[in-house]
Amino acid sequence: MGLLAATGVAADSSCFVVDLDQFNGPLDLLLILIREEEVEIADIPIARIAEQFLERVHGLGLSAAAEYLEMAARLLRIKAQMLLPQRDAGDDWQDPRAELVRRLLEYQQMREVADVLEKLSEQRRSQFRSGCVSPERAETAPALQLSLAELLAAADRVIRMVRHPGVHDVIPRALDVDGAMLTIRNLMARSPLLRWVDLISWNAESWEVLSALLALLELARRGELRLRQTRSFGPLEILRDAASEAA
Amino acid sequence: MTPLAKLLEAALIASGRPALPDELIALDPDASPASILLALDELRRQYETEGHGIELVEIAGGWQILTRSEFTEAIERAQLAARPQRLSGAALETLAIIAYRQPVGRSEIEEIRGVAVGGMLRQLLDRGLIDVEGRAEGIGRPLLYGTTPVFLEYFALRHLGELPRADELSIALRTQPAPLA
Amino acid sequence: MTPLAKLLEAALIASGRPALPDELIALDPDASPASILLALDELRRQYETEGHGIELVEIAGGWQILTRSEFTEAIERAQLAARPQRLSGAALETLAIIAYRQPVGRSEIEEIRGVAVGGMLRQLLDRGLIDVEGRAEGIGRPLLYGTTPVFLEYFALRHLGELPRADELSIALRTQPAPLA
Repeated sequence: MGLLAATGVAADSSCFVVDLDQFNGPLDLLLILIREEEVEIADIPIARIAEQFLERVHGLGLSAAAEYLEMAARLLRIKAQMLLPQRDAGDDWQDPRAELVRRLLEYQQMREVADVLEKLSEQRRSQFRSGCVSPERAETAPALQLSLAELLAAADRVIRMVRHPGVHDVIPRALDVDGAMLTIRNLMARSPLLRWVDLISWNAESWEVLSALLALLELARRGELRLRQTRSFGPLEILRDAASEAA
Repeated sequence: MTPLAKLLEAALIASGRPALPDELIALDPDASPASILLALDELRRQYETEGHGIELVEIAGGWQILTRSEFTEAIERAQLAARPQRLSGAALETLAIIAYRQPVGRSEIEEIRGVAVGGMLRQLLDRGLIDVEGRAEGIGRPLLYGTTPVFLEYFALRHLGELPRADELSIALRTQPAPLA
Repeated sequence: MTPLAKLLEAALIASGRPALPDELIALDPDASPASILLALDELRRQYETEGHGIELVEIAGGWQILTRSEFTEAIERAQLAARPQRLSGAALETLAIIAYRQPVGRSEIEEIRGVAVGGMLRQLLDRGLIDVEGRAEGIGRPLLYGTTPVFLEYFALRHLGELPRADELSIALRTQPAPLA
C-alpha cells in the first residue's frame, strides 16, 4: 500500500459521522488498536501499529479528517526514525516513541476520568428532579451578575465565529486545485526543476497560494513529482519524477 | 408506603404537570384503574397524616403534587435572596454583538450566531440591557437594537468608547495556536 | 414532621435545582444553620423510613430532592418525564480535562485530546457546564475555562474533590512533573 496514496481525497461528509460515532480522535483509535493487539503502550511495535492505523483510517473513510492524517504522518515518521541505526551512543539515544507514549498515557488517563464521569452521569440521569416549578417564580427574576471580562470573552468568541465561516457562507473565490495542478503539470513539462516562486506570482491572492500548495501536495502524493529541501528553511525544489527516495 | 404509591409519588414529582389517569395507568402494566386510585389515596393520606410541605391535588382531570400554599411566601422571599443569576454564554454573545454593532437588527445577529435569537433578545430586553433604537430601511423595516444606560451601569462603563476595539480583541484570535501545534 | 422540615420540603420541591445553605437559611429568619441541618436530616430520614419514591441528596454544595432511580424506566415509559440527552464521549473527555486542569486553555485541551475542540467548547458553554474563568498570560491572552455548579449538578457531585484523585486512576503519570490536582 502506498502509504497515504490509497486513502484518496474524497471528502464525503459521512466520513465525519463515522469519525464522531466510533472514535473520539486519533489517540482514541490508537489506544483501541493497542488494546486489540495486546501490546504495551510503553513499548509499541510501531511498524505494526502504524500499518493498522492507516488501514483503519482508510477503511472507515476517516481520511478526510486532518487529525487522523496528522497522526498517520507522525507514526510513519517515528517508524522511519526507529529504522535509523542507533549508533552506539547508548545513553544519548532517545526513543522516538517517547513523546507519543507520553501523550497516549496522558490521554488514557483522561479517558479513564471520562468513563468515571459517564458512570456518574448515568446514575444522575436515572433520577428526576422535581418538575413543578411554581409559576410565580418566573415573574421575579433574581438579580443579574455580569462582569466585563465575561462580555469581552463573549465578544471574542463571536469574532472567532465570524472568522470561521460555515460551509454555507459565500467565499469570494473558491480554491482551484485542479487548475493549479494543470498549471504545475504544464510548467513541469517544460522544466524538470521548479521552485515554489515559479508557481505563484508575487501578487498572488491567498486562494491562489493555497490552491498551488494543495495541488503540489496532491501531485506529490500521486507520484508525479517530488519535493526536496536541501537545508532547513531553504528554497523548496520541485522535481519532475518520483523515482528516487524523498529527502 | 406500597410500591405503587411510591411509583406514583416519583412520577408526579418528576412530571410537574397534572398527570392524567391514562398516563398513571401506563406506569405499571399490572395496575388496574382501581388500584391506581387506591394508591393515590394512600399518597394523599400519607402527606396529610405525616404533615408534609407538599400535597396531592386533583387538577384539570389529573393529579399533581404541589407545595402547600402556606409556604409560598417564604419560598418567594428566599428566591429574592438567591444568588444572582448569570447570563448564559449564548446570551452574552448576543449582547456582545449588539454592543459592538449597534444599531443592529435581529437577522444580522442571527447570521453571526447561526441560531435564532428571538428568545434571547426578549430576555435582554426584559433585563433592560438592550432597547429598540429604531427601524431599518427596507422590507419589513426590521427593529434595530442597541445597548442602554443600564448596560453601561452593569459593566461599570462610563461610555461605550471604553469597550476595547474589536480589532484589539481579535488579536487574541489571530494568535490562537493551531490544533496539535 | 416539624414545621421547618415541612418548609424545607416545600422549598426543595419548588426549586428543582440544588438549594444552597444560604438560600435555605433565607427561608426562615428565625432558623439557625444548625436547625436547618437538623431539619434536613429529619426530611432525609422521613423519606427513608416511610419508604418514599423520592430521596434527599447532597449535590453541588446544596440539597436537592430527586426521584429514586428504580422508577425512572416506568416514568419514561409513561412519558411523564424524559431523561436529558447523554453527553457524547468526546464531550465527556473534554469535560474531564477541564475538570482536572482548570483553569485550562483551548490549546492544552486540544494537545491532550489530539483533535480541535472549538465547537465542543461552544456546546459546553451553551449548556452551562463550563464557563470562561479568565485569560492566560502570554501571546493573545487565550481564554481559560473551568467547570460550573451546573457541571456538579449534572454529575451529582457534591464538590470536585469527589472525582478520583490522579493517583487513584489506574494509569498514574510518572513522567508528568505536574500531576492532576
